[in-house]
Amino acid sequence: MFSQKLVSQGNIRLFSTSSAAAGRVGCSLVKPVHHLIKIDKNKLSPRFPELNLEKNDIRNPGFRPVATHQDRVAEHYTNTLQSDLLLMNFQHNQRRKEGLKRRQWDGSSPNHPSRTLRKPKGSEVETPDIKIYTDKNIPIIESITLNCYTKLAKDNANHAISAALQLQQITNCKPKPLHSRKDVIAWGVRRGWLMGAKVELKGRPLSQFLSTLTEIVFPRIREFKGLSSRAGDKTGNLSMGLTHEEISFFPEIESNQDQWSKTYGMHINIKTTAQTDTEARRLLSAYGFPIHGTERKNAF
Amino acid sequence: MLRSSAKSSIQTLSRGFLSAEQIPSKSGPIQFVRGKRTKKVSSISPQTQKIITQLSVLSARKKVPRVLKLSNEDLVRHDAVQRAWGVYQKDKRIKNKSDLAKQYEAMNNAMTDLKSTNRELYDLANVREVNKKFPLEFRIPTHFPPNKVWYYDYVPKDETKTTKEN
Amino acid sequence: MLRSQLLKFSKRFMATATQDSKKELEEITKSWASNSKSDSFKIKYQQSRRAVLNGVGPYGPPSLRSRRAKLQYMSPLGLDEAFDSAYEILKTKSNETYKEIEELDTKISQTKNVNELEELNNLKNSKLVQAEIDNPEVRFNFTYHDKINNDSSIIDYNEPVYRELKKKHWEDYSQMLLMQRLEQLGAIPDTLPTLNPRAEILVKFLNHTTINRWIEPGKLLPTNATSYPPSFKIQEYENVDPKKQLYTVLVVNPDVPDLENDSFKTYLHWGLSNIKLSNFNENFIGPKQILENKEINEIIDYLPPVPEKNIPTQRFITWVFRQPESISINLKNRDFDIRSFVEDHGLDAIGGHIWRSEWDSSVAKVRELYGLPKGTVYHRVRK
Amino acid sequence: MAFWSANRNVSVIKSALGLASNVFSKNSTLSGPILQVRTATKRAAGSRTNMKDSAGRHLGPKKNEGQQVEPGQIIMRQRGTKFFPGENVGIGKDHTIFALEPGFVRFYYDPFHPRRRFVGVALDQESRLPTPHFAPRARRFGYVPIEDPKKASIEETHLNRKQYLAKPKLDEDLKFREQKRAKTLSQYQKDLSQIIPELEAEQLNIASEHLLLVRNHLKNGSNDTEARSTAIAVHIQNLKLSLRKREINDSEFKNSLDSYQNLISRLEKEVSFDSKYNLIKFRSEEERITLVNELRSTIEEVLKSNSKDKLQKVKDLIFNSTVLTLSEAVKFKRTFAKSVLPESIGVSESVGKNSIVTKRWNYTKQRVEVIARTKEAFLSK
Repeated sequence: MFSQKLVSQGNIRLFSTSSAAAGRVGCSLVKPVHHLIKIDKNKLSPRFPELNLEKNDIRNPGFRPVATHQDRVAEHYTNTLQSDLLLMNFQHNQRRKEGLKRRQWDGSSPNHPSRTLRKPKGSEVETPDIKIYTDKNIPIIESITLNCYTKLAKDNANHAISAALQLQQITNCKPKPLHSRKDVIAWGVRRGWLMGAKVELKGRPLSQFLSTLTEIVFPRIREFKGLSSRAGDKTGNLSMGLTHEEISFFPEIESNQDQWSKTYGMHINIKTTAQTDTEARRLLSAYGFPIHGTERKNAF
Repeated sequence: MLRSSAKSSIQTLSRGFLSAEQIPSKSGPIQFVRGKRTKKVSSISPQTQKIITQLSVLSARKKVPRVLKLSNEDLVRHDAVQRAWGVYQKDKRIKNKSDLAKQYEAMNNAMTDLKSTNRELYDLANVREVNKKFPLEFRIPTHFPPNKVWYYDYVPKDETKTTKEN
Repeated sequence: MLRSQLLKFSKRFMATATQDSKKELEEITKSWASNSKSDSFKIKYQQSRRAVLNGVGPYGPPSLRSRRAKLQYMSPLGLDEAFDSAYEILKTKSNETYKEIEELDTKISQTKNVNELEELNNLKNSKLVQAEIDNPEVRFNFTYHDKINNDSSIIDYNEPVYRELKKKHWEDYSQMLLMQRLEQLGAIPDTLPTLNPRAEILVKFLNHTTINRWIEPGKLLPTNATSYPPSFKIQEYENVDPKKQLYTVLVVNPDVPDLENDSFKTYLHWGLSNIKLSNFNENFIGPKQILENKEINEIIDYLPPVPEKNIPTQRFITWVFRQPESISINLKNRDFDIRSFVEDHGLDAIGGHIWRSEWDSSVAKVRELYGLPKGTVYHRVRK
Repeated sequence: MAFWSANRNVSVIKSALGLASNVFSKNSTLSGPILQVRTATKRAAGSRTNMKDSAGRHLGPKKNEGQQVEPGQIIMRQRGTKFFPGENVGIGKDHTIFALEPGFVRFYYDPFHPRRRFVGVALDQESRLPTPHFAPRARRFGYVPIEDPKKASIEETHLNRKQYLAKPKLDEDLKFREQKRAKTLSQYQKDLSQIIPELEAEQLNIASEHLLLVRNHLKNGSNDTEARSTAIAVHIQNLKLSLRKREINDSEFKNSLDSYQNLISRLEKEVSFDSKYNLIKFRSEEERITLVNELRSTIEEVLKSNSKDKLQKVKDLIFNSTVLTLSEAVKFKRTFAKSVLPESIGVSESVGKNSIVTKRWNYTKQRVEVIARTKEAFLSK
């Protein structure tokens, strides 16, 4: 009633901060400046002065201590693996190997110039060149992404929360939510449903996870064969899966098993800077990843 | 002991969540007895309670440590330590890089020499071994040695056999 | 919880272990190699120096005021040990750099090519910065002392390292603020096309006792505050020779009504040339310096802001230039084309400042003081 | 925030707060997704969407290139920004473009926004838009001077409401300040005539004005040289201005400048300020320090005496002193005018009739210490 009265009088007070709602036009014109100095408005504002300090200043609330403990996995890489990998990947007089690239049309049609180029031969997508191996591009594990998508979450979103917690317990990193990307009638899943969680590991958490995985989890999996020699995306990124039973071998889960009545399997995607899967597997074998099967003949 | 309703509700809330109907009404004061549970049996199912616990574990609240208050002198000292750590790491990185560059150069030179002296040996040395891997026994060094330091009588498994069996 | 207990324990332990406060009296054994080179590389106040180099003793840090706060203060555990080894690392690094500088010096003495020499000098300058920038004493001096009205025995801007630190400090706030205001108030295309700031310009009106502070760029000042000429501080950050370099200062007002063209024209309110700064510390150009320094040439005498009633706010832009040679012209007419003046004399704009002024009740007094005619009054409504 | 914002989780939170009954136990029995099925309930009867059209919105340019416009005239009506507002035009909430200045309409492209078309108003017929980026802006003044002197003076004295209301108070403050200034000035003249009796009346005037200005600057926190040089600069500027106004001629200017400089150098030798900014005969720093030391010994003597109001006496000595600088006065107050003296004085061995027990927390030993003090330690007793 009160609001009706206001409207009838034409005294509508708008509290929205957006200019469109305040009766102004939605037209933004950024005027070009006459100088080359970049202006950081946060620094000119008197609010939150401690956030303007450098990130490695202890007074900044975003400060994180960098080296809290020894990282034996990273040290193993720099002390031993790097030079070994350089030696193993080395080939004298190596040439840069062109990847598969899109091809020109033959020009038989007048529409060819404006058409997108033909697909490469033998592949749907372009593949990168294989560059010469030097001391500058020794393969390294860049990151590991743990992807925990659980089917159970479609009926009960609580499973997604549990899955996220499981990831956090294992990795000690904050997971991100995973939503289904589109409607899949066959799975009974709608777009936007919370279906699980994922976490990308880098640096110390990566080392920690890697050593737990290879030293504690893998040895306890019964009849574990290891990574397949045929797995990978051809550009040096490998992936494998752990079932929900195998998850319980992680010490963080195992020590608290009565709390974990239900565990969730996950995908482990390992992103390396290796140029081919073979080299990526070679790199992983150094960390104690068992690898089964033989390499493809035309792996190189 | 009589307390105002607002205060007592805070005291009971601190033990856990209350359902809407259980939050004491503002009308009359209630008696608070220390140690006595004032709420009835929770209507939250154990499943929901579990999810609440899980969400609270996931949330960042209370996990952010308080900012250390350092004196001016200690701030400068702390800054010096961080700078020194940066310098030390940078030196290490530079040395590592130069070592690798040297190794690469040496390998390249050796192979060039070999090519000019003995072509056959060179070809053998330059074969790309696709299946070459680190042995499974290769370990990331640990702080403490294993119970048995070295397996002198170790015989590696024949990989080809196992794959055939599979 | 555990941490606080540990701290308490360690404190108690410390108190008993150093009852005779040996640590407090302990001599400062640490010192940077360059400490002898300049006094400003040392912390002046001995207690602070001891606290930074030897660690905060049982009597607490000298930077805290009250006795209670001092006694309650607790250094983080392990900082002392870490600092000792960190100091060693930084010191050796600095010594290495000083050795490189020595080699550079011999090279400089042998070179005769001017371009090469300049390059080497710049390299030496950067090495001098690199050698000292991690020195905890230098950092302490710079962080906790007045950076504008600096005491040259604590912050000495003749040392490249302090100039570098101040430059960063300036870029972090004042430079951005100035450029933002120049752009927002349209000073940049209206007077000069652009500005590449390389020096900090600070402006102050000494005559007025209530505004006796550095003026924030873009501030609206009352006319009685600006009735006598302003004073400047020109803080150079580039490696110029202060003994040779000459500067020009122009105060222009691009908002003088031009009724003939129904537009605005630019007035030169004050012009000084051939200003010399003896060094990087003594760079204040106040009434004393102008009276005593006979080399300074007044291009035109000071005309204070006397805006007329009902015209828009006027901008007063102070431009500071490096001049390639001495300028000894005197102007009579205030109508001024700053662009052609800058081009004619080959001036290089290194910094600027802006303040604004509008009509207020004291305009009449200032006009009377300067013997100016009564100002025109305009209609309140713009047509 | 982002994590658990899924719609379905609202129910989780609700149930957590006990607002909804147990949702999940019910839901968990559902085997698949809930699919909405739409059934036909009405026979098809032609589409309702055809046969309706609104009147034209009269969009498009209202002024063409080169056409003259007055402020407020509409140049363009459009949906969305088909044309962007350029120089001297504004844009309404329905993207209508209108003129802000009188001039000539220009349609143009701007190199900073290569994909946009602009409409602007050029101030004169010859100029083209956009004006070059680094060129000074073309601005119209637009204000008209009031010719009638009567009307002009009325306009000049016009105050807005805020100024009008504040004026009496400001005038009163000004009057008060001027009275105070006149009082100090006359005091300075009196003092100065006693210190340097041979000064003439005009010189006395100039000197006291100068010293007053110096005093104001010193009180404001300027250092000594800065304060003096500013006062000198102000005087010289005033002389120059009276020369410019032809109130004095060149020779008079030179004479008065010389006599002024002589006067200043004399003042610097013969007059100085005490700590209360009163004028006194020149006193060097060494002399001041001996006076400070004398004061210290008098205070110590007072402290030794047994008089009851010694605390007040010490305080008076410090506050009325004209030799102590502000920081020295604070230091003196902290050392001598404390109600309890430091523990170097008056700690008694045993707790008895003549001693007073004080307690204090020892941070290093983490316990309360009990200390007996004699009555000497308390200035107020």
